[in-house]
Amino acid sequence: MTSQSEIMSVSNLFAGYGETEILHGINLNVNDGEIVCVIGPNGAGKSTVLKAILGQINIRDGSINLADQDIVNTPTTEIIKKGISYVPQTNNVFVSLTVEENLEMGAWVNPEYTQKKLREMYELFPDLSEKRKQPAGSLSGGQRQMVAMAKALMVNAKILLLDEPTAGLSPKYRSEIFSTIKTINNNGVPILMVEQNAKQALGVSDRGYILVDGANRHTGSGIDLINDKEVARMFLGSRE
Amino acid sequence: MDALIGYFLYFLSLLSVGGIYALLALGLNVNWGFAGLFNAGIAGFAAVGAYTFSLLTTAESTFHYGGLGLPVVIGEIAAFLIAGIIAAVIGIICIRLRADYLAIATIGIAEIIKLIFKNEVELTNGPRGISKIPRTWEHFSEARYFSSQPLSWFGDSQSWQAFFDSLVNWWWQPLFAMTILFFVFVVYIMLEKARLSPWGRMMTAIRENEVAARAAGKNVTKRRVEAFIIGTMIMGLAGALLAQHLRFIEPTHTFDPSKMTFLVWVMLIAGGSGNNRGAIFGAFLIWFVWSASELFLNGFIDIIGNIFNGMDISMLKNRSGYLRMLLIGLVLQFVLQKYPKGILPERRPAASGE
Amino acid sequence: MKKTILTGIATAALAFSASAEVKVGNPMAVTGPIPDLVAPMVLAVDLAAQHVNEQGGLFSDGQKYTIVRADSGCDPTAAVDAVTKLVNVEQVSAIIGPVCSGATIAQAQSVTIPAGVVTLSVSASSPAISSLESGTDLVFRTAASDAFQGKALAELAIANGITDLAISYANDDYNAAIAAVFAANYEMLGGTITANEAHEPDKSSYRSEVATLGSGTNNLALFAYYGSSGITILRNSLETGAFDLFFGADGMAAQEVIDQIGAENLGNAFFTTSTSDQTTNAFGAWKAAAEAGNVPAADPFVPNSYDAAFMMALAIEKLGSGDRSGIASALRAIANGPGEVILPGEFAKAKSILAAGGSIHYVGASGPQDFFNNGDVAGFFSKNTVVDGAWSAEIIK
Amino acid sequence: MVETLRVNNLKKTYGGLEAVRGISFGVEEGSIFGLIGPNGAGKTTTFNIVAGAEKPTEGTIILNGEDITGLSTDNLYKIGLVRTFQLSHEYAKMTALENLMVAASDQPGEKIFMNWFSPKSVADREKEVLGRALESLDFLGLTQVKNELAGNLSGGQKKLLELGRTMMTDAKLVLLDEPGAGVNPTLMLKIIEMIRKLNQERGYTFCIIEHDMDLIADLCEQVVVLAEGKILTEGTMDQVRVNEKVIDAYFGGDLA
Amino acid sequence: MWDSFGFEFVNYYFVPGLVLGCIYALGAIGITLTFGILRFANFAHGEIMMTGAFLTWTFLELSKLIFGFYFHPLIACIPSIFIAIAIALSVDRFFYKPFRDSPTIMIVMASFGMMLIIRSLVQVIWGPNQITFVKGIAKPNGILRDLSGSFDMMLLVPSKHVFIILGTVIIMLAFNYMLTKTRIGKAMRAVSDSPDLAKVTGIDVEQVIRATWYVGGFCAVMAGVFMAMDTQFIMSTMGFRMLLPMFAAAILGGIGRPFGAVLGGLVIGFAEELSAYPWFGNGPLLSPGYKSGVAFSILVVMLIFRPSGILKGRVF
Repeated sequence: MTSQSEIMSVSNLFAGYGETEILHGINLNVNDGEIVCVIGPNGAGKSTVLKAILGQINIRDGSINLADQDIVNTPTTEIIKKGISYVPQTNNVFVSLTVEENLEMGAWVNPEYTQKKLREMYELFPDLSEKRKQPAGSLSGGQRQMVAMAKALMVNAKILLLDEPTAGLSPKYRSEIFSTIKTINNNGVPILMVEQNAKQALGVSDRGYILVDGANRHTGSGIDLINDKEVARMFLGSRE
Repeated sequence: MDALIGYFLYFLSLLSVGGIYALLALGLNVNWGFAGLFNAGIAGFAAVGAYTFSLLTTAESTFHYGGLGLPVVIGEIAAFLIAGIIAAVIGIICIRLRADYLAIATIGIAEIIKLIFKNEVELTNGPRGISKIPRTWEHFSEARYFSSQPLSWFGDSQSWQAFFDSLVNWWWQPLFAMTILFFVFVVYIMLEKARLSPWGRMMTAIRENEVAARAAGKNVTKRRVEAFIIGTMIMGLAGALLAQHLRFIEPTHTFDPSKMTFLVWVMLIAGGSGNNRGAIFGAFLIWFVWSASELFLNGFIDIIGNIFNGMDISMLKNRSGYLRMLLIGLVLQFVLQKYPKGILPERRPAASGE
Repeated sequence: MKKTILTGIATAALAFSASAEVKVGNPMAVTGPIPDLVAPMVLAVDLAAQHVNEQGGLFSDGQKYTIVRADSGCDPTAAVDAVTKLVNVEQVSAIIGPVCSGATIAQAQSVTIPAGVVTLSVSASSPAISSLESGTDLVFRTAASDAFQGKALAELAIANGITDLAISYANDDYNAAIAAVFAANYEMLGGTITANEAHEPDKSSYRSEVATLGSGTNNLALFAYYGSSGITILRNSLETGAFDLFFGADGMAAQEVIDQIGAENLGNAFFTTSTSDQTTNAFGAWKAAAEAGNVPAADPFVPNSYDAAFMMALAIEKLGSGDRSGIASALRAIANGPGEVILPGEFAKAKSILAAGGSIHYVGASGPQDFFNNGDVAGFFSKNTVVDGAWSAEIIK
Repeated sequence: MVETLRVNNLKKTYGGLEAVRGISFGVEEGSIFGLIGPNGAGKTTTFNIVAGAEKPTEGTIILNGEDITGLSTDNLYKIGLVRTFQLSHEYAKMTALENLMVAASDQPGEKIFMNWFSPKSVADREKEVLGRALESLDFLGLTQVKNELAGNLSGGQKKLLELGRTMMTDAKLVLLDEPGAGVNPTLMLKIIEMIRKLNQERGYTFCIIEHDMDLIADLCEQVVVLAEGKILTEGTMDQVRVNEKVIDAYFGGDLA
Repeated sequence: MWDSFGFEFVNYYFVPGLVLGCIYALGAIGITLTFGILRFANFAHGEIMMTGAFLTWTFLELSKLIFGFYFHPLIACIPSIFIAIAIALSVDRFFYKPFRDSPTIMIVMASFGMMLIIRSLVQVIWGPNQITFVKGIAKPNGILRDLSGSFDMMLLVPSKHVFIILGTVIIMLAFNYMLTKTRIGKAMRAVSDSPDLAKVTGIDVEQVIRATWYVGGFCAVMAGVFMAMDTQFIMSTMGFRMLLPMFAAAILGGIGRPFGAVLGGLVIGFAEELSAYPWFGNGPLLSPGYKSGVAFSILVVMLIFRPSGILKGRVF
């Protein structure tokens, strides 16, 4: 946490699919150098927030600012050019492309640094360097997640959005992913992630938001939220 | 006076053919509108109906198998059933294919059906076709009908002959058109009843959310096959009526997919898929445009020729058939973009819970 | 501009409302599978009308002989629809028939016979048409039935010393019919058929077919429309050397075949056409008229088309009105004689003879055109071979 | 006690990956049974196999003494095994009322011929179905939205509708897939109340998989905890909660 | 003279099958690309092919008119490729793009409509008649014959077939290079894999779609020109005639797999030609009347037993 300047802020966001409204006034912000975590029960609208930021769903009201620029109603490609990188929950690599091709695709919006970025990524994820010529579809779940994150980092991301990066992974991989997330963040990329594994996620996060039914419920630092009785009861299971 | 009768007779013929297309569109509506099955083999199934009908009802012939001389009604029932049986076989095999795949498979199957009719010369007289197909009402004026039962109970051949000779030569035409419209009406009533019934509700549910429908105890596969068969049977019936209208069928051109399958699709999409009334409306509308456009186009080309004096319009005239095809294509694009759900969109029945 | 449009519409409306005309329907397969065969036939029909109208028109008041064209598409559905419009909306006096046999049979049974309108077909040659009607006398044709041409071709083959051959026919109504007649007659005359296969028209290659057929003989009897498969089969046969002698019927004897294959490759090919003796006065007259009107005189069914349109005009002139019910007998009267011989194009002459109460006997471009009881004509056939880059006909019967 | 459901040595592998590695448990008639476990423990796979959406690699499933292994969902429904979905599977373009009416079993009107040839029997049964659907809507407190298209209902109402569908048939066993997911606390209480009411008044047997501990604790007499495709422990919720293994597996490993 | 052909099978069944297969393969590439990237069965594809052949013929005639001699069709087709691509792009812009987010049926119907519109326009402009593309008879290529003769073989392959086969191989290699080595080619594979992911990765999907029309249009024109070179005439119905076999090839090879399409095209081409080979006895195995049924039968059997195709493409 070097500075507290705001990278992205979402305020009073109402959005949904077609006629159905899912988000009923969401507020959140991410500051420079932070990991921010969004948790909440299934169907609370966590993933929808990310889709709204990416301009993939209908935004009724509210604003989304990236570095003080409003990005509501901007096409997805433009949003990504502006520096928002996104890793979807599932289906997050191109299975028939090789690892390296996946990364090159990640660099689509600013291809001029591709080679430099590739080197960086292979440094950051040494496992991938060995498998660069393999189709991504042949990798294990954890490795795919690595590819997906590396792909997202191929652009000069102002912020990285992660949608449930550990979903469906075994605990061993889970910890690995979380430590990778921490490493990425230490390299200076702010992260906004949505997670199910609330406790671990809050553990690595600077701050957390808890959404219920498309609205903010709790906000606080990661540690505070873990220790909050009510939050614990709701999401972590109460163990007196 | 002659002109007035002429227009009336042309109108009747528009109604007859429009009615036949309406039946095809209604059948397709059961496939696509109710069950979401992309059947692009309409021409093939209509051919099955037409051939079944013709082989059973024509008088004995050395050209092709059959010629059993059975009553027209039996031919129609058989066309209906045989089309259903063939659809059942195809449906059981192909039903799990989705959307475009089913379309391509059914186009292929329709072509194979046509090839069989074309190459099994012993059975169907091959490309030379079957002629002298009896036409409802008109056929009674043929000696082989009025000299046999039940007509012979009511009078001998001579008096029947005299009776038919005393009628205007188009006496049967209104009756034939009404018969076709009667079939359209009956099929419409039955389908509308089915659509508003628990069956229609179930089909909508299957189309809306297959997983949930399955979890609610609906045998989705069986229902799909059922809808496929029912729609196809209606197409078979339409084929039998088409054979009567033409009185001659052959496999190559009568059942040309670009004039039958695609035209019926255009009709259903334009009219409004899922809506039985839309299917009928679309069928009549597109057929009227298609048939009448020949009259208008010729006049239109004449006017162009007169405006640009000395311009050689014979080329345009000889190619006006293609201009019609162009027109139908443009109508389709217009409707698709302007009325994506058809001119009469599908409407679920109002809830009954009072 | 505006003014021209207005005058245009006005003249069109005038033309539309002009009553002094006799209309004859002319459904032709201008779209569909054989548009290239049909295009010159359409010209021939128009030429006949032009001759009639230039030479004083119909009747004493010089009414216009109007050809109302429609598209029968070689397709029964389209033909029935087109003829329904002609008969009912345009109120034509008669139909100068559709091109394809299937369309002709369908429109006759479905529309014209019930309505009591005469159909005079220009090229439908299916034997099935002979037995189409019972006692109504409403279906005529100027093209001979394949039953005759198939037989003539078989005799010609034997006469040329061809004792064995393979048959390949396009699987459509016309070619399947004539192939069947030919095969039966050829075997009866003692010829050997080594293979007899249908082929699906409109494929891009027939190499495997000709290779298979060619394993037993070097002679190919080819029944196909040149446009849909004939040229391709000729080409594939020549390329692979599967056959070196070709013969067949009407569908092939077109200039297009020479243009595409090259005259030098067609030295060993002959095709029969149903035409007239080209040495007769009638054909000479037709040829001169056709050349003046830019119509290919010897293309398949082109003379027949002219004859049909011209004879219809003569019949109407003879009848004195466009009344549908009298046309059949008037047609027989001008075609079957006796009377003064009328050649193609001689409408003014016929008109004056008829006006004087005389009788005429039309001898057509494609033959004498004497109708049998069933409305068929005997037809003359010629053997067409390539001479100097064009088809040259030699009468055989 | 009679067991409604018995699962014996269930295994499921996906191309080498073992999702479920030999699970056995039983559900007593008239009870509410809970199946819990962390993500990736194999709950959903187990659930899907019992519900007929997937076929097991090995093992049997017995419903009321009958082997039902491998039966398809629609056949299971007919013998009284009903499921709900975690994410509501409503028919968006049909009204709430119709959504329920579709779910009724034994509708002669679903045979197309009956509508034409025996309209009376169709109408009679339709009346019953309608009655039952209205009653269910009333029970769930959804009467005021009966004519709304299901797609326009709120998430909570859809959730209730999902539950309502199980009431349209005489279910022997109802499988609930995370009925509390995405539901606010007020609604949660209502759903808990509904489930209990159905259990007590109608004698439904429930098998629930759920993330939310409170819901499980409130409702379930017996709980099975899965982890890594195996049964970690079973017992009452109170017993399970204090089990160290469960705490470890369920609430995540070390904090990063 | 027939017995002198020792190499009968190769010359009259295998090579024709290969040529037909090459043409089908080129056409199927476009179909499989649109199927993979835009996710619909483009019924108008055959018409682009046909239009390309007609345009090429027009340029051939122009070359005769202006320069006094006929260019080789492979040169004359260059401008027609650009025109055909422009047509494909504008069709996409005005008739397909409005339906990008609609149910598939809408865009399939739109392509039905385009099929009718393009074909009837060609028929109005150029007329429905058959047009001679190249005159005369193609004699076997001398070099190939002499070369094979020295190995005691007899390859009687006309030069046009050598052109077609070599041309197809070159296009395939170029296509392979494009898909695996160029940025846009990789992006095409990526979009075919997952359009949603491609979008959130920042790939300009519309640009990829345009590239698809470029490649599909190019391959279609080449298929049309090769077809015209082979049959030596062109006709307005040639596109539709080829459409179903090309669909069959695309599905056979696996949707979204360009090399599957090539394989599928070859299989269909061979199957059609070889169905007439006298495998048993003297007569053809299957009456040639059923020839066009071969492709459909393979297609239907394939759809039923292995809908993912030979190379395991996508199943919807």
